Amino acid sequence: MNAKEAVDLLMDYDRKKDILIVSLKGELDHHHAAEIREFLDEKLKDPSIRHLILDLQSLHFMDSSGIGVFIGRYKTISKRGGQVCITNISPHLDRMLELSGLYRILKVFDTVKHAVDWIRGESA
Amino acid sequence: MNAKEAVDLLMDYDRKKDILIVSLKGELDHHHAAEIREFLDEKLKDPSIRHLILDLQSLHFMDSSGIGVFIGRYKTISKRGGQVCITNISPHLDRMLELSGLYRILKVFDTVKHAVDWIRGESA
Amino acid sequence: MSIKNEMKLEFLSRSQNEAFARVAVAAFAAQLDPTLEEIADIKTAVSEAVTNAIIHGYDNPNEIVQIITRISDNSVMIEVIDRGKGIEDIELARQPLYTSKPELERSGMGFTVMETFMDEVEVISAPGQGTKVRMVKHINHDVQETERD
Amino acid sequence: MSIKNEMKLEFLSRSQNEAFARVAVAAFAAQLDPTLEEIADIKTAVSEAVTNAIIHGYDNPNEIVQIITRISDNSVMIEVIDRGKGIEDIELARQPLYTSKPELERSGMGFTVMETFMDEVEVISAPGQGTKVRMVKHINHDVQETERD
Ligand SMILES: Nc1ncnc2c1ncn2[C@@H]1O[C@H](COP(=O)(O)OP(=O)(O)O)[C@@H](O)[C@H]1O
Ligand SMILES: Nc1ncnc2c1ncn2[C@@H]1O[C@H](COP(=O)(O)OP(=O)(O)O)[C@@H](O)[C@H]1O
Repeated sequence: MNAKEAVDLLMDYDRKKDILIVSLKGELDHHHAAEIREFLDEKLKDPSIRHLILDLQSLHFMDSSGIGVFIGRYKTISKRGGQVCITNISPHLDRMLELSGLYRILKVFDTVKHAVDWIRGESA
Repeated sequence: MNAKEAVDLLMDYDRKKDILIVSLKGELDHHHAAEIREFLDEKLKDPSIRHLILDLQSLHFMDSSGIGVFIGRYKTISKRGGQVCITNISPHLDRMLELSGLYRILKVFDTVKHAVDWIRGESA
Repeated sequence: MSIKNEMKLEFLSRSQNEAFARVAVAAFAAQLDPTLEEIADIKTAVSEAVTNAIIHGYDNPNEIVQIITRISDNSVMIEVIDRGKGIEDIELARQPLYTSKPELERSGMGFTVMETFMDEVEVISAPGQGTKVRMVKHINHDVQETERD
Repeated sequence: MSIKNEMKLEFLSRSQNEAFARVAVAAFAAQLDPTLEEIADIKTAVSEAVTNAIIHGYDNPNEIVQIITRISDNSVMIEVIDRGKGIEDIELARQPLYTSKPELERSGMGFTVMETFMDEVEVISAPGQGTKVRMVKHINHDVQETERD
């Protein structure tokens, strides 16, 4: 890792049938919000994606810009009747998400696997 | 580790007969030079210490203030007919030490053990 | 508050400076020996205030954002200042979920985050003159000693 | 040099600010995506110049040290400025091993370190007026790509 990567945002994704799993690494602030928004919206153009899991295990920093990004994607997904889950939340992020009322619309799980299992159960 | 420790200087020491082994952790700049100087000079008051090994494995930063500290302690030790060795040097530190001409007076070893063995050999 | 140390920072109103600003303030506040949690709180609050100066205060990336940081024995005071648009109705602006830029997907939670993560938040602003957000965080050394490993 | 970004930093002439200064400049220069080695070079040079301002430029801890940093496409320019004593004989001061403060165990290697770790070092100083050290480091992105893992 070099010095810039420490404050950059990196995105990784995986696909499990109709679930898109995106893991965010690094720092999510206003500067990086546009990047992640474009990345997610590009992927979500594919109408066969119904659910979104955001894995935040390696997200070391997030400010309220992240909340805006999550709410925006929630709107897209909920129009398709899908679910948005977030996983692996640090205590600091937990306070931020609690504060924002996001827990009323997003589902939270310890691990990506738990989130996948829950979505499967719901849509079964 | 908290945020301050990352830029602090921590000292650890060990004694093997007439050899004092001091390992430096953190950052050695002008701000910390006084601290390490006092620490070493306090220990070197004990006249039964003849040799000094400075282990720099966990020294993440050093500027030319460190050179002054090393030269000062070299003067004390060489008056006693002892040796000053430094061990576990990073490439960045190596350039700094090379530059300063310190390699003409200090002995350099990969590990503390090699330094101890060499001192034993010399004084045998 | 007897001041122990002080710094002033000025940088251009560009989003890539948000990370720089929070790292710089955190590095300065580190002198108070805060916990990692306290550092995260400070970084987040600074990020909110600096972002606001850049996107709400100014409309171009060539203006100056200023940060003043003062350290006393057990607290850090941070001022984030812009000479931009200013805020018409400060009370409204501080309401949770209020944002004047929903089109940018702003959540309107910036001031709420600052208020939650810092001990004091004061907003001084006038339309056409700019905005100063003054925040204070107490660093509680007693609690720290036991909490830290 | 077309400037891409710029910041200005001011802090009190106290030794505990040496670490803050180098971390802040490194965080700003990080926008150029330097290697860890390049970041270490910059931190070391900044540490030397800031230490000099604090111990040689001033004789008390309540004066102001200023740092200006400018980034262009592939280089960073750093100025470390004090309004202190100034340097009588700049050529002598820059000689390796020359120090006016041997009693503080200074090694006289500060300027030599700056010259070795940076690509350009310019010293502007006048007795009674203060000192400005301007340093430039080129960040070579071509070399980096292959060196980095
Ligand atoms: N520095 C500023 N200059 C001008 N207006 C501001 C500034 N900071 C905040 N505001 C106003 O206050 C509102 C609420 O701010 P905030 O709670 O941070 O939410 P958000 O940034 O998500 O809009 C902003 O939408 C803006 O109208
Ligand atoms: N900012 C400054 N103000 C006044 N004098 C300075 C300044 N920087 C350097 N000098 C002079 O130049 C000399 C050499 O500096 P340097 O090479 O950094 O070595 P050192 O700091 O170890 O003395 C110093 O001893 C001092 O006399």
